[in-house]
Amino acid sequence: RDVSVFAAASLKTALEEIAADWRDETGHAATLTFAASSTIARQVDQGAPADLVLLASADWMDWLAARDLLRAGSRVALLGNTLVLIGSQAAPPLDPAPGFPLAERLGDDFLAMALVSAVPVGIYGKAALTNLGVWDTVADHVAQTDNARTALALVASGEAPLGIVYASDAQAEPRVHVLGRFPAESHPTITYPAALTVEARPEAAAFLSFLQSPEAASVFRSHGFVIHD
Amino acid sequence: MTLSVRINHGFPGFALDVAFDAPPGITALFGKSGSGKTSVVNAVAGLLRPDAGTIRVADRLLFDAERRICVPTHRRRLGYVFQEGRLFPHLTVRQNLCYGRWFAKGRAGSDPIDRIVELLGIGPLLDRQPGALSGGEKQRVAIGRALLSEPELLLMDEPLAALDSARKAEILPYIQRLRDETDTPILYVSHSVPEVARIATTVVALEAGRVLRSGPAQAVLADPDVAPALGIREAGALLSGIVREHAEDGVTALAFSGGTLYLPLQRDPVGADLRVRIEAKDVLLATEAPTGLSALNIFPARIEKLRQGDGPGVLVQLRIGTDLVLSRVTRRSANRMGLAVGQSCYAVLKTVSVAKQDIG
Amino acid sequence: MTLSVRINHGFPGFALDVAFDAPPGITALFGKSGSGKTSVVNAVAGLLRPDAGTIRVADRLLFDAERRICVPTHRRRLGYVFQEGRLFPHLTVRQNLCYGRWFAKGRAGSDPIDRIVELLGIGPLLDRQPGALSGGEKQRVAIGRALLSEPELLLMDEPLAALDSARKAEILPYIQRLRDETDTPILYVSHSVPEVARIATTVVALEAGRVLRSGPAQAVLADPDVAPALGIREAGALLSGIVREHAEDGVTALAFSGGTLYLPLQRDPVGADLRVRIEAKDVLLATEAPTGLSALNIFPARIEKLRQGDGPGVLVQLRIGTDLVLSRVTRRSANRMGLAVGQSCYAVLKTVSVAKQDIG
Amino acid sequence: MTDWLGPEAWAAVALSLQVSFWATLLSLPLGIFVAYALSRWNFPGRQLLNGLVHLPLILPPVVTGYLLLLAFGRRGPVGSFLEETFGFVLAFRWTGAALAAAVMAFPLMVRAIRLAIDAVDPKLEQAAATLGAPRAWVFATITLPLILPGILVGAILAFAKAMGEFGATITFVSNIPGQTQTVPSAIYAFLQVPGEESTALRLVLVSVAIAMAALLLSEVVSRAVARRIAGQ
Amino acid sequence: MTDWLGPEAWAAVALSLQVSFWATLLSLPLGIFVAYALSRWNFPGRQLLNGLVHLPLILPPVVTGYLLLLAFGRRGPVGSFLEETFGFVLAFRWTGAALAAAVMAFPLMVRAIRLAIDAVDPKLEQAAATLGAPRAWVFATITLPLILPGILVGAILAFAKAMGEFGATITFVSNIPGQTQTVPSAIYAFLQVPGEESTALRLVLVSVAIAMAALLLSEVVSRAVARRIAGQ
Ligand SMILES: Nc1ncnc2c1ncn2[C@@H]1O[C@H](COP(=O)(O)OP(=O)(O)OP(=O)(O)O)[C@@H](O)[C@H]1O
Ligand SMILES: Nc1ncnc2c1ncn2[C@@H]1O[C@H](COP(=O)(O)OP(=O)(O)OP(=O)(O)O)[C@@H](O)[C@H]1O
Ligand code: MOO
Ligand SMILES: [Mg+2]
Ligand SMILES: [Mg+2]
Repeated sequence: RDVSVFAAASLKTALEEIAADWRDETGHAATLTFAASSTIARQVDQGAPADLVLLASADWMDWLAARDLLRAGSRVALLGNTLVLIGSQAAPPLDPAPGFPLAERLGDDFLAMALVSAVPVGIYGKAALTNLGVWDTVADHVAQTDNARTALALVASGEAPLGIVYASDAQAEPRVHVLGRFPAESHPTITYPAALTVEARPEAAAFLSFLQSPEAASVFRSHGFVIHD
Repeated sequence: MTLSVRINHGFPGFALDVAFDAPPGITALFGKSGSGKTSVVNAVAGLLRPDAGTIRVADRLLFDAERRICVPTHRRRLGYVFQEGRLFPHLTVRQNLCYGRWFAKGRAGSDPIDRIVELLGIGPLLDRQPGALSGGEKQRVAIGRALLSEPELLLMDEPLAALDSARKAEILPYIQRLRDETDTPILYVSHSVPEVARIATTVVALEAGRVLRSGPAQAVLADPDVAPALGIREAGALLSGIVREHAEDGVTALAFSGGTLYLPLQRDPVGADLRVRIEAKDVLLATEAPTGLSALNIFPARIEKLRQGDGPGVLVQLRIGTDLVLSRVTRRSANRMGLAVGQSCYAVLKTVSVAKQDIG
Repeated sequence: MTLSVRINHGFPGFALDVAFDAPPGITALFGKSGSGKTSVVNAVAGLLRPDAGTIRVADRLLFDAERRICVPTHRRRLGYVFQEGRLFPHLTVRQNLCYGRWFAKGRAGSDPIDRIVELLGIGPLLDRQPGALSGGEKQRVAIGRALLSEPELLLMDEPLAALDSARKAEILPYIQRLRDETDTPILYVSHSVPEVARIATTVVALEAGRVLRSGPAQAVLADPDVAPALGIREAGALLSGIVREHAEDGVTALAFSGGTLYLPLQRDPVGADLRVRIEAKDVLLATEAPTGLSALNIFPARIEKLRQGDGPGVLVQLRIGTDLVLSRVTRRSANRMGLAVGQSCYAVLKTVSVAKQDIG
Repeated sequence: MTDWLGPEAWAAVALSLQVSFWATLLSLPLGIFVAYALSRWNFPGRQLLNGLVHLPLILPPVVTGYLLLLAFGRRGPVGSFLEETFGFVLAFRWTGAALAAAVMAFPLMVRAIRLAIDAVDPKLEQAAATLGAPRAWVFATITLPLILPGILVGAILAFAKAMGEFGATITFVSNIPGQTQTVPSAIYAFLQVPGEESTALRLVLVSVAIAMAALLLSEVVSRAVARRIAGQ
Repeated sequence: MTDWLGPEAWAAVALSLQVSFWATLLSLPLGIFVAYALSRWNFPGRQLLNGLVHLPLILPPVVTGYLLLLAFGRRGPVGSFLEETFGFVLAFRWTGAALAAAVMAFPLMVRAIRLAIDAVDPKLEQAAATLGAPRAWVFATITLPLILPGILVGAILAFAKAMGEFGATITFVSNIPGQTQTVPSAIYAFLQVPGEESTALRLVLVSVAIAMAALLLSEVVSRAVARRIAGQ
């Protein structure tokens, strides 16, 4: 049987590329299953056939750890990401800084974000805006979507003039423009934790190591992710 | 107004090819089960679109296959009593009755609803739903519904088949009044010869989708050659006369071309025209004037036509005055009495054998 | 086998309260529209669950309200011809006909399907769907379906109302044969007095949900006091006799208690029992023996009972031999002839006035 | 009660009721019309219309939401037309949520009504025509009352579906608390956060209770109507 | 063709067909039974059963999926029972996807069939009983043929819904390529990746084509049946 990897949906392209490389190198194949982090966590809890999980949220990884579903010591903070403010047209840059004029830019329009209380990118975004002291001015003008992709689509299609997404997402969508990057200290560190499950087979550990290899790192970087050291 | 029908239609396994005119009054469509009566009525109503032909009422063209004219049903201004009721199940009896009145507004006023309700004996049912009615009650409501829509053309498909004879006897005069007081053509399907004979102005006999014979009721019914088509046992001719007197002991005297005919008491006023059906089997023949007989009606007559069928009987056409009457006697009697065309004899007719339902 | 019915049931606005026994043979349920006939039949079939009472066939208890017994319809082993056909629309005529045979397996064999198909004239329809049948054709198929299920109890709700008289005349003898050759009780609803008189062994007259009169047909029909309930104009008594001879000229001689009655040719073999209905309106009275009359049947008689209603007629019960016959004459005639109970006279009866459908 | 669920969740319940009610009510006439057309008329494009009506059932809801966004968004052809002509905005408004719910529920509504229409005996409609009733009148007085139970079923199915619709709604109008955050969006949000299952569960209970009440009501009403039609 | 869509997408199409087919076929008998019971029997708990059947329609699909996961997962009470007793696993298998699809489609199927049963004239069933047919036989020979169009409609609705079902499926059995990745899950996955919209679009087209073909077929068949019943 192949190594079974359950991963957050936003990692799809990058992981597929790396899995292909891994197979070329070792002859082992990996089955990649993508879903929301919460879904993955619950499914692993219910006995999903996963050897390796890769989530977009530390909270859900903690949740799994608390249930003794992860192999002790296998957890790594594999990736990081950065938050960017995007715009639908080649609008003048707007650098997120304390008190920056986000509300003025929005006017009656909406700021697209993922669910600010549920989806990691939304949670980080809200934290950043709060930190910068502008959340209250825009709170009523946030259109929350169920995942980052939809937020991106809202901006790309022009429905929302501005949005907050991961840099990795923004990079892949040619119809949006990065207007500014959020300072790393404006929000908790963004991490994509990875870990082996208690039932993981040996090849899974090998794949996890491969994910941490420089080769994989360059692929991740090329898709806009940040590698923690 | 005359309804004129010339249509062709093919069902798988059955071909309809009829042409007839229905003048004002009642045109009876008569024929065996499956002979095409309902199909003709449906075509007139616009529920069946014939393959070819035309249908017109007076100068209104209702259907013309060639010119691709087909007036939709709701604009044909007709009333249709269906063979199977077709009451609206979700409406009360009253609402069913009134359904057509809405569209009849502006047409010649007809009887008020109360009168028809009373006539049909459906007063106690007005607030019920059709689902809670008996078979005959349903049919009565269906009749009322059609009558109340004030149609210019009335189609009735075996309207009285589900009713008992007492109720029939109450409703028939009403249909006759409709026939006499309006010029609405009425197309009337029935299996009952006495019923047809009583009310029909015109008779159209169908057989296997074709018209076997059609014409004025009086002429068709007095012809011994037509009798077999109607069912020989139900043969009988029509006499017309004028009411002369209502006697105290319950006998009405009717003056006709051959003298005075005594009938059970009639309601019609003195001076009114009355049509009486005399069944062939109720007319006795005598070679000499009978005496001491309970029959009140004995007339000198002349034999005009004799028709011997395959059965045991002989059908005799008699002329009494200028009227024609049929008598049916056994072959044995005919031989013993030596009946022959041109011979004079006496026709004996019991008063009570003129059944109430045959007077109208 | 005897069917015994004692039931009470309340509809809103209508109360059913009937008790009668239906011995082997045909029990005619007779009554006006809405008098409760269909409700009774439905109760027997198990389609209506009465509020109280019992229903049993021979020793089989079908229903007992108190003991909470209610045999489900499909185990009552009955055949039901509904007032409204109820053919299965998705099955062909043939499949409709055969539907009940499957469950009849093992019961006493009945007529093969071919015979019934021929009798009902539905051969050409076998492969059609009910949707493509005429009203009368549907009813014929419904009759066939019920007969072919080989029932131990047959319920027929106005089975012939939609049929023409020729077809009726073909089907009635079959029902009579069923009556005579099996001991299946048949509950037969009809509005037609001649039909009832012809085939019924027992008559149950209903009025507004109650039994007005019930008993053997011959006794009930010869009683002038019952006549108004049946419709006075349809009154008539039954004569039984033995076929003596079939003459070449189409006359059958029937020996009965009062002498020899001449009838139109019958098919029954010499020596067979035959029942004849003599309509009151077809019996003439004469105070002296008539001569030169076309009537073959003249019998000396004695007046047993006179009944004068509200109408113009007088109903006279006559004894001829040991049999009873009804005659209806006008009041005028009765007065003129001075009719009185005990008086001797002559009853004149035209041969052909014994209608084919009244013989059986 | 407010405590038990929290004000945000209550707002979601109120909004979901509003959205589902209007989605059902406003799509009903069109649903009846389309069902009638599909059942009784033969016109070119009948099958196409039929397919179109069923599309939201076949497509993953997200796709439907995305297509709605493309058409009815402020930049979409229909959306911009509506906004310019009538000043009527769907995107990011509760009206848009109602549109999404209506579209998603439409196939269920139409199919239910259509089945009911198919079951009406055309002979009754013919009888009404012989009494002089024009087609529209026949429809209003005969067909419509007879299919009332079917319409009720269709409406309640649509309402229930609208109460549960998530994918298309969040994709089309996002989740703006108080404006477009319906119960399912709120439930979804709670389910994404570890440990918030109990709040989600409470919301589930509330929406189930509402839908069940509606269901029971429709059941009672439609039985009563059916009994009335059968003649009590 | 394989090129046009890619092997993963084709696998999803094949799997979706398999899942939808079995989900529909296997739930049909139960659907007919439940519809009949709801339409014709009066038993305590009727309304409860009715509510239960409709639950998947009312709940957001994610919740239904979650509940399925809790009950039928390998650690869930039903799931572990099935596995231990029959060695039959639903969780994270295509069988589980079929279960999810069946559950989500069940209310649509039952309602369609129930409407058809409601429209059958009990007088015909009575007539069959007078001819000696026991209840089950009456059902098989009278009721069932008469509701065939309704059953077809129910089945096709269920099939269409199964083809489009996403939320419950991905929550219950996840999105494992070749095993549980149905067309909607695949579309979802492709939509998560910028630049893959065209693959997603192609998948949408394929699933629409399949569902439309099924729809058309059911339409043709059910019209033919209805015409047959009406007597050609
Ligand atoms: N479900 C019902 N609810 C209320 N009243 C009913 C119901 N069914 C029948 N009735 C009434 O009971 C009476 C008897 O009905 P039933 O059908 O037995 O009459 P019937 O003698 O068969 O009449 P017909 O000759 O017209 O068929 C009628 O007045 C009818 O209106
Ligand atoms: N849709 C149809 N398809 C095929 N044949 C049909 C169709 N409708 C009627 N027929 C046939 O046409 C013939 C005439 O039917 P119609 O209903 O006009 O007869 P009818 O004279 O009214 O008979 P009844 O007195 O029995 O009602 C019948 O043989 C019938 O079987
Ligand atoms: O069809 Mo859904 O899976 O209710 O949004
Ligand atoms: Mg007919
Ligand atoms: Mg009746």
